[in-house]
Amino acid sequence: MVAPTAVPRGAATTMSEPLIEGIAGRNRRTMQQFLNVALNGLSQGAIYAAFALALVLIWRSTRIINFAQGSMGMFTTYIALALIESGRSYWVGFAVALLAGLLLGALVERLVIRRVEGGPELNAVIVTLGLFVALQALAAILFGATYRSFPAPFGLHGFDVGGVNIALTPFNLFAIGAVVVVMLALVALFRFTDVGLRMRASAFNQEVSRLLGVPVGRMLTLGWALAAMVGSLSGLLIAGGSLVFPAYMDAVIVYGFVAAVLGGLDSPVGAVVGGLVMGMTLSVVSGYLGSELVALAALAILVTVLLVRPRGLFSRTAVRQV
Amino acid sequence: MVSLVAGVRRRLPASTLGRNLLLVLAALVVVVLLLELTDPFRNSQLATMSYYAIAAAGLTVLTGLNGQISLGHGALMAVGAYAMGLLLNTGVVPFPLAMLAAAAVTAVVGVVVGAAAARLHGPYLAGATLALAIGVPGLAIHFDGVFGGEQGLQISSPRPPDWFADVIYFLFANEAGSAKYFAYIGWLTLLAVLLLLSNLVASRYGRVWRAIRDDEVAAELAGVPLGRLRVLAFVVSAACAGLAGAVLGIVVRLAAPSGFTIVLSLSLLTAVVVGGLGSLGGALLGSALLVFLPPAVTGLGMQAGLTGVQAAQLAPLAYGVVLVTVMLLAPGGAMGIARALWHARPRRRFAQQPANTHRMDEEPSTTDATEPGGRT
Amino acid sequence: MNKHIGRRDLLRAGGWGLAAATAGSLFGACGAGGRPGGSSEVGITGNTVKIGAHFPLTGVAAPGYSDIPTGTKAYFDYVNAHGGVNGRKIEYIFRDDAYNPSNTSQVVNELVLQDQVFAIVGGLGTAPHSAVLDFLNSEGVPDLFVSSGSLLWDQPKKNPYTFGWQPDYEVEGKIIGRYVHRNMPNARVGLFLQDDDFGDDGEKGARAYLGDQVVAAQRYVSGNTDVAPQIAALQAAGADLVLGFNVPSYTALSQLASLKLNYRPQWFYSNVGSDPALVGSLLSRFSKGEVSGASMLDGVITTEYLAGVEEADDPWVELWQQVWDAHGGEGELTNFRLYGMAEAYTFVQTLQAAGPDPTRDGLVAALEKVGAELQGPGLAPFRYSGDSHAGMAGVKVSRLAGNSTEKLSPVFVTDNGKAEITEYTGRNPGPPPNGIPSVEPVG
Amino acid sequence: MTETAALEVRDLTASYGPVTALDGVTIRAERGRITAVLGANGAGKTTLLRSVSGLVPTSSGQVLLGDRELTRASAETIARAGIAQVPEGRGVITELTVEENLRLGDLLGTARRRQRHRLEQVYALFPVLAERRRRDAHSLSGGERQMLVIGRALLCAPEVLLLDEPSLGLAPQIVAQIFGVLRELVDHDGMTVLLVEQNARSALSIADAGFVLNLGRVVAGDSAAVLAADDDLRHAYLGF
Repeated sequence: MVAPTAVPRGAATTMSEPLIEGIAGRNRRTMQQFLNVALNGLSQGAIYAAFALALVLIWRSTRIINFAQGSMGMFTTYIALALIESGRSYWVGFAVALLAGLLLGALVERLVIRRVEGGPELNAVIVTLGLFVALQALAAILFGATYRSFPAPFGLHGFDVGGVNIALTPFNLFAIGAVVVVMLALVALFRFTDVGLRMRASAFNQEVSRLLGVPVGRMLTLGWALAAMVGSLSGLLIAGGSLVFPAYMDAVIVYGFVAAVLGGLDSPVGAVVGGLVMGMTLSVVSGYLGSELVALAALAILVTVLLVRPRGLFSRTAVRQV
Repeated sequence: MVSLVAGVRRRLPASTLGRNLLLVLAALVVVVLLLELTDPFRNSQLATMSYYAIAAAGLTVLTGLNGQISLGHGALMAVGAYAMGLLLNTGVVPFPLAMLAAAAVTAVVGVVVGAAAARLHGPYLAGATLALAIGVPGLAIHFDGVFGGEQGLQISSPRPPDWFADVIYFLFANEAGSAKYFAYIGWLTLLAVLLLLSNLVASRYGRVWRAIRDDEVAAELAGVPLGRLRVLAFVVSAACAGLAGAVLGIVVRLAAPSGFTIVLSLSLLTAVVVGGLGSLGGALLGSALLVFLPPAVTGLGMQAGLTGVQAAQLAPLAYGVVLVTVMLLAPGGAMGIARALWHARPRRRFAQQPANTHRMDEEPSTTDATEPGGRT
Repeated sequence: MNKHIGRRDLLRAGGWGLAAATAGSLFGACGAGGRPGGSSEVGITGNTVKIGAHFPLTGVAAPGYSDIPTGTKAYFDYVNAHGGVNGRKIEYIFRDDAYNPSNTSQVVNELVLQDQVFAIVGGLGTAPHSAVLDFLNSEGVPDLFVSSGSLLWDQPKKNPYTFGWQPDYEVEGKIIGRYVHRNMPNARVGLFLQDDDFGDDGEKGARAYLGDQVVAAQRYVSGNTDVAPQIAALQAAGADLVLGFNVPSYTALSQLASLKLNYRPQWFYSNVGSDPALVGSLLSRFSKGEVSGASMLDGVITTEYLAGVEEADDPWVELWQQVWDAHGGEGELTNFRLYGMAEAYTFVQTLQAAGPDPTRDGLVAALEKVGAELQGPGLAPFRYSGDSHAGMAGVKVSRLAGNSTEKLSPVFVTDNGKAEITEYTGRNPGPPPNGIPSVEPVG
Repeated sequence: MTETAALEVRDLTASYGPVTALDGVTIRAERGRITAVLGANGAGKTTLLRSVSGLVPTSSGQVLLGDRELTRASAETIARAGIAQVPEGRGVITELTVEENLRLGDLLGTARRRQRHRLEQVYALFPVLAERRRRDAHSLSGGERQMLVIGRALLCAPEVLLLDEPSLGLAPQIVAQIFGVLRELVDHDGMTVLLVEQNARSALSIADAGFVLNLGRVVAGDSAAVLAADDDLRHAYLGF
């Protein structure tokens, strides 16, 4: 028999731990666990927030929920991956993916969505679902259905502050920062610029907007293009330092949607807060109740919000039919 | 003249029932011929088609007739399949009773889901039911003691009884395997569902559901209890999904979370949309597509030189493309196209009626004004 | 979900002239449910034998598993190019079930009733394959080498046509548990489990020896890629050795989560999850030098039952590489493909054992008869007999070091339940020179 | 009626499917005048306005703004060319605030300071809007909404203002206030107004000229005084 050289690292110090540290040690670890789970939820939440922002943007510009958003973001992330794997820098891939998102959003609006806008709500929902399925299959054919790793531009180690682990990596901080910046930019766009105002007007009332000389068609295209760009960003942030495969955005579609509804589909700030709340709640559910209940928890949150406060936490719109 | 019309109207429900019964009898003959003239593999495909069609018929009542979308019907089928499995595995419940019970259990779930769904519209409803589809399978894993967890609940499907084999052999000189037996169970259930639903569609409920779909406000002003009728539509639809799940349980002999993913819900929606929203015939057609399209598309892909792995992706690709294309070019689906062709042929007068009807609502009085014949 | 399989290793002996020789087709009688023209020669012609399989080629389970049938096909093509088996070329049809049992039931119906395959070989996944277990056995279709380590495939009374292939998870769990208990008696063990029979059986096996050494057990559900909450819970429980019964992608995810949590236990992944080539290549691409490839997996302990692609100078791996270069399609040789090839190899052996005129029942009978003595790429022998349809009997424990492995234990073998664990002393003679087995027909 | 009209519609025909809504309609709106288009419900008045502003496609005929031909131009182009329409009833975007609604009127992207100045002018005209500028338009009363849409249309600085039933559902004193503002705009700023009204009596009281539509055709066109004095016309088509 081969000699067991394998005394686990750290085993020597931790073996007697129960005796020395006793209850205090266990309490400290319990606190640390909660901190870890919560902070992990924060970084997951940033991702849901990014996705929710994209949904909010399209909702504000066309009153459509884009169920294809996840597939679109996935697709542009694969474009970035192809560039990075061919030797370009992460940031080239990042920029190209965002631009590709912009273009893809505009194309999808022009070629597909334009024809169902203003029609029955159902038709738009079905069309975006169709796009969702088709794009995912197309990506699998073009890029393959295997796991690929997607690099991150920043580190993936958590911080250690005086013996307390802070379960956030530099890349997580980048993701959270990027989401906050995008949110502020969107708030500014909608609140302070004429373009933003026209986009909102076009969404609420196309006819009146046209009578006021607003180029409604262009506003809708712009709305979709911007939203798809934010969607691409969310795809990149989810992928960063993790695995991608054609269906990697599937869960995010649901969690991002719930986050957007939680915050109020009209509100960028709501989307971000909703995303963070979702991230932390789901992380806690996963860590303390079980990973199989995460989707169910999302359902419970959604139903509660829709029934108790259908306008969401942050929507300004007075009346909303849900 | 007026009284004659009214008389015809009064007799209509009765004749609908009669006509539907006749249709079902005819359909029965067709089904038997279909199952007896095809090989065991086609039999098994038809068995699969039957449960898709049962669920799609229920969904078409909900979505096509009442305008409520559901991306959660896969989860409702799961409820039916698990209920079926648990009942059959007791070994004492005969399968027809188990099927009814599975439908009833799912209908009860439908009351709960429907009550929540009745307050939601369009994208909100879509998102909520999507969350349902993704969340419910987690229950089967959480309570794995009862539901068998991830690897599923094996179901002891009924074996073809001797009399069945004897009858089939006596009438058609065919051997009766389990594929054939399951196909008969599925199709008889399907015919019963279609008969019930088509009567329901033609009934007062059907008309009110359509009214709600077309103009909710007007329906409410006319005193229709919107909420209750919406929930009712959901319950009917859920019962069908439960029944479909029960048939699936028998045919697949397993209920597992991986069998009820969002893909199933989206497939059902595809069937309903492609066949023609709101038409039971369309649901049937769409279900056929779900079963027969993937092998055909994959085969084409292989012939075109794709690898097996790539060709397999063509089926979902085709689903997606078909969904989008149908919505853009022929929102009425296959049945819509068929109907348009049918109407276009014999009577030219109506052929040029433009589809652009919603604009007329904006100045409805114009229509009256230009048709002064109304008074004479 | 239980989409896992395993791989690797070799070495081992045994004479291989053991195959007895008697006429094989005494078992002409048809199984249950006689079908029209239900002769047992379905799928066999004078120069072909047609077999089928179901795999997830689309959907969330496709990554990784969709590679397996490409490996299987490459090896069959290799055999066909060398004249086939008894002059028959092997036609291999694999169809997509998207890991959905309803689809599995459809495609297997298609394979059996439409394509008229002789046997199903290597169908993947516990849940999907459970859906066709009944059907295949009632139709009398040999259902060989299910790609899953579930215990379900070993029920020869109930399912006489179904055979497992890889070591089942319980056997592996037992060997791992005893190894840890003997060699690291003070380790505080945390279990990281896939939430299905893979995790459950593995846990059962491991706990049989570890008992109160286990301080926590955390489960993840396939599809939920955020495992940090689970890893944080193991950390909080004070586990200093984490034993993972998980698939390779979750090995990568658990490593990333532990980076984030600054958690550095000794890792011990069961065979399925420790694919160093795959996990290493996944991890190496993440960030600028911060995670340097397989080095992150340095020191990780695992088990082996096949040699993996990282052991490039292993004679079996050399053979697989040669096969893949000649008959593979796009892409590299991976451990998934290697797994597929190894299954294909065992099938060719079985077909040879069934003699020049194989029947379905003859195939099953031959496997029961000589299965336990088959010499192939597996490190441990199969447990096949009239009373057992269980796959390989054991694994060895080894440690990942750089791009290779370091042996920590001999091959141990055992059986389910209370069976003893013993050391296996046979030696693997390596592949035959032409890469094609030559098993004598059983008589 | 000698000089070029501010807005001229020649022989305009429009249909909804098989139904002809406008059948060769010709009207003129003189510069610096209020011109009323009258007729019963369903006569085609609203269709006429919507055709002029490009919301309803026309099958034949011409629309001229001064010398500029706008037939079949898009609604956006027509709005930018200087025709502002105040649609009936639904013209307020209730989800936006009062001020956001007004800002929408300033479509030429005027520099911020000038925008501010023009906004103040509108607020001066309708002081109640100034009080509610930060409120959602949803909270406004019917009269306030009408003021809002008129104010917004004014911010477009149009050559021609089209008004669809501005008095509908409003209390008489509010109607009087709104009409007063219109009169002032026409008299002092030389704006041209085309007013569609079912309430012929009150429309003719402020209009300079008028046209009467019936079943999509013009049945009369003259100065407001003449129309108001024609008893047959009043009885047959105007209902007062």
